[in-house]
Amino acid sequence: MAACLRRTGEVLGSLRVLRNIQQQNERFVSTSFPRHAASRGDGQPPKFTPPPKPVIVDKTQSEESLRRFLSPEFIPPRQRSNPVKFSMERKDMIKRRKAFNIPEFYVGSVLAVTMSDPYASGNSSRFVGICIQRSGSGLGATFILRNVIDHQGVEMCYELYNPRLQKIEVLKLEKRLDDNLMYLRDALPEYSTFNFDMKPIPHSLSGDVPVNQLKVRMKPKPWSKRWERPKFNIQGIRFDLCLTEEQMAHAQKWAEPWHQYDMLKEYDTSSLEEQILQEVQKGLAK
Amino acid sequence: MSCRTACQMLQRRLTSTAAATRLSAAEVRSQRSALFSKEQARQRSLYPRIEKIEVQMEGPGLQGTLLVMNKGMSTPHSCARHLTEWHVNSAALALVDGKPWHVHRPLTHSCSMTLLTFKDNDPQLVNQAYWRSCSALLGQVLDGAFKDEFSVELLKIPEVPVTSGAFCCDLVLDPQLDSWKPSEENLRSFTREAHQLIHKDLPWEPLEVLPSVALEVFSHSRCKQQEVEELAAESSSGTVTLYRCGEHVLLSGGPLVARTGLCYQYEVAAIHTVGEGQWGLHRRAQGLSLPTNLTAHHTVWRKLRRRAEKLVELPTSSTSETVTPPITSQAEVELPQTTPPLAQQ
Amino acid sequence: MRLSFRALISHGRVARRMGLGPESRINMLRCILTGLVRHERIETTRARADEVRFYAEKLIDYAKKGDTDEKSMRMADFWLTEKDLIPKLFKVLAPRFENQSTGYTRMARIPNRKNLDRAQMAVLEYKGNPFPPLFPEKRVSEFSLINQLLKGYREEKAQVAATKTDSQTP
Amino acid sequence: MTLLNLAGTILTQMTRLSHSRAFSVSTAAAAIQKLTRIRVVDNSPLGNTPYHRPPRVIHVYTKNGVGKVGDKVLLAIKGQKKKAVIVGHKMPGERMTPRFDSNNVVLIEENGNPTGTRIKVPIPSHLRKMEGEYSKLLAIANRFV
Repeated sequence: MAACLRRTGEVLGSLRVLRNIQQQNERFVSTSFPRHAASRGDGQPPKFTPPPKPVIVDKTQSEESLRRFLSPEFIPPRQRSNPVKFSMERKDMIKRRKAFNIPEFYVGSVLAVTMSDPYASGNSSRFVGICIQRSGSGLGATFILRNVIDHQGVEMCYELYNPRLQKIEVLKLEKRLDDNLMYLRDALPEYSTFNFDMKPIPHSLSGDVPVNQLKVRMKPKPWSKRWERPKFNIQGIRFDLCLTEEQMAHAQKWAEPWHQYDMLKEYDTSSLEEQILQEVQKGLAK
Repeated sequence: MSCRTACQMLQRRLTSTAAATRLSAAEVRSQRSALFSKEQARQRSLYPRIEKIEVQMEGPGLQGTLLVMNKGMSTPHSCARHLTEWHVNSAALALVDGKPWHVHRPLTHSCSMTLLTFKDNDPQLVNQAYWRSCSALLGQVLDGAFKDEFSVELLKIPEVPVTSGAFCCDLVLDPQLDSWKPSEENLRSFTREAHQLIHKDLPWEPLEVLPSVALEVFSHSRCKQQEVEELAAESSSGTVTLYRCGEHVLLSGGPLVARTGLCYQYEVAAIHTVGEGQWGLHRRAQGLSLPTNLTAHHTVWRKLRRRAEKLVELPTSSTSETVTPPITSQAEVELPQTTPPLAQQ
Repeated sequence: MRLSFRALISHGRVARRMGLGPESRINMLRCILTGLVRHERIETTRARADEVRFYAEKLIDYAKKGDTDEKSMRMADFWLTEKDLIPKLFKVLAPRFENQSTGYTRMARIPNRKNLDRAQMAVLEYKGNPFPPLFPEKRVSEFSLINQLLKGYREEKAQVAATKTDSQTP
Repeated sequence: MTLLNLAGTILTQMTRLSHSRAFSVSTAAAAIQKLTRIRVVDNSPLGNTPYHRPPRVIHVYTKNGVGKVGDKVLLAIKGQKKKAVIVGHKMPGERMTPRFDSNNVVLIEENGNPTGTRIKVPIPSHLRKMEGEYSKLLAIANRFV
């Protein structure tokens, strides 16, 4: 009850401050008008001088990575859409990346994201978690952070190019054995628990990104998906602890060994990637 | 030789009388046609007995084809009729023992024969024949297009290469029409006339005759007679070839294509005034034509047509003296411009 | 699978389904492709020919990478059920198409099957095979009448342009 | 849904056979609708004392029957009906809003006051949009995400 009282007091206080600011604003507006009128009365026509352009210096910009890395959302999906759509989106993405530092990160990296939130205290909220999925392409690209807070699993899906994002910090740059860590939802909570006060672990700017060979232990079934199925091709689960040999063999019933030979299902993006990387580097250097 | 001079004397007498009596153009035409038919019948009667000749066919898909035909009666056309309809329709010219041969000209000896079409690998010979035939067709149109009181004298068909862009037909109109300038409407009516002839699909019937017969056929036209003499002097056998298309009889220096129906796109582009010549004011009618299956898109056609309107300079030196500035200034001949000189269609 | 009117009204379900399922489909296409590589010209139903065609072209693309490439070797091993054809693929077909990057095959429609089911049939072949050509050669002579006319037109235009530049330069 | 049905049939069969199985073997549904099992996250005695039957939603006070954060639901809990507010669900909502691993509710009285005095888990901050309605509930929240 005491906490409740204190909180209401805080809220009231903040309201008061807001009102004060408003009053000040009004006063300022009312005083500025006559001054303009007076200057016009002198007979000297007031010369309009545009205010100097604000020079935006992004202090959050950390040192550039030396790896040749292209964020996966730049690669257009394989579809019949007009390529112009993707090139226009790329331009917007480069523009956004110039104003806002989006660091290099992978699924499995631990990130801290600060987001403006009108409902949070201080109008911004910070969330720390492991990136379990990157999806979407173009301006709508998203990534999901996962953490366990007070024994409650919480996930946040962030839009990478949302203007509400204020800062993205990479606390720990690493990869995991899989490209999608959705199975952490069904893993023991200790694998997705990260301290909010975690200090960033320095990482090398060149060379290969370290791969964490961690294999997780799962909660007992049922899981949200049947991760043992060959479709997911999961490497990072200790199946030997939770499933019998028989069950693993049974899961192979859904294997599609011909799938890797179906040449029409291939989507070779290497040349496209190279081209887009050039374009992005040129755009960012401008 | 003495015979020829005698003939010429006779002809001159005749022409002078003809000028006095002034036959109408239709009468002249029917008279020429009748003489042509007579000569044709005479030549046919030279082969009273049917003799067989062997014709060896050459061409893609025809190797080893041997046709047994009638001497003096069968033509390359009848050979084609033994093959397929395609051969009948698309054969424009025949090559008999390496020499161009009109499709309707009777074969006289055993030979090897190739039927030429417009789509051969090297159709230059056919192209030239086509160009000549289009000129002949244009001459036929112009011959029948004017009213009876205006005389039309067709001169020798000039040999023009295909790349020059238009086929030509030289003519001399009645002196009353010296200041007449053809309008777009006139050209269009010529074109329409030509299309009617094309639609009728008339064959060009060839006939090789002695100059005396040719002189008789062209007894009404002095300049034609001169042309006959020139052609006879040029040819090695001393004969000239007459062609008949419908009622119109004409002289040609080389073979023509099989029939008028081979033309598809046909347009009379312009009639230029070339200059004062031997027979009066020379004019040159020009046109553009393309055969069936080689039609041009209308944008291409328009460009070619615009080019065909320009005056074609003859490559030979014989016409160098004719190219003088146009004689529009010679307007002393007052013309009844109100009456259009074209015959009513 | 191509865009067609049928594909347009199929509400996005454009995949052609053949055989008894995905695996059966791949096996069937494998057999047809093996036949194509062996005989270089085969006759099948139109849908199968159309489907095999993509794989036949992609297989050549892989074969061009050379027989030392591991993935292309695996592909060839999978797609050619008769293993004596693997050297043919790498030694005969790949050098044949060295100079072109697409369009290694040609497909032609032939009359429907008569004896069995009136299925639409097609002929599929690798280009450059030793058989007589499927289509007659198209003869476009540069001496044909219209080409001669156009040649004259072009020459005149060039001449006019040349004289124009000559008159401008002095 | 099929999973749920399957589990349901298994459950009924089991109960028919032994009359002893009272826990669920399937995961809870992602969307909060009727008969969704939920988790009570306040410290009210009603929601925290064990009972052989998990609390279920028996009505959602929305137009479409699917409850989102801030919606009121009616629970069947310990054999009685009780209203509650959703403070988190498994189903992903809009971007930039948290998604929880369980369906969380806070029990409220008829007048909107929370029954408990403390909420044990983080609460989505956009619940503050409805500040006037649930100010007391927000006041007892421990942490916002």
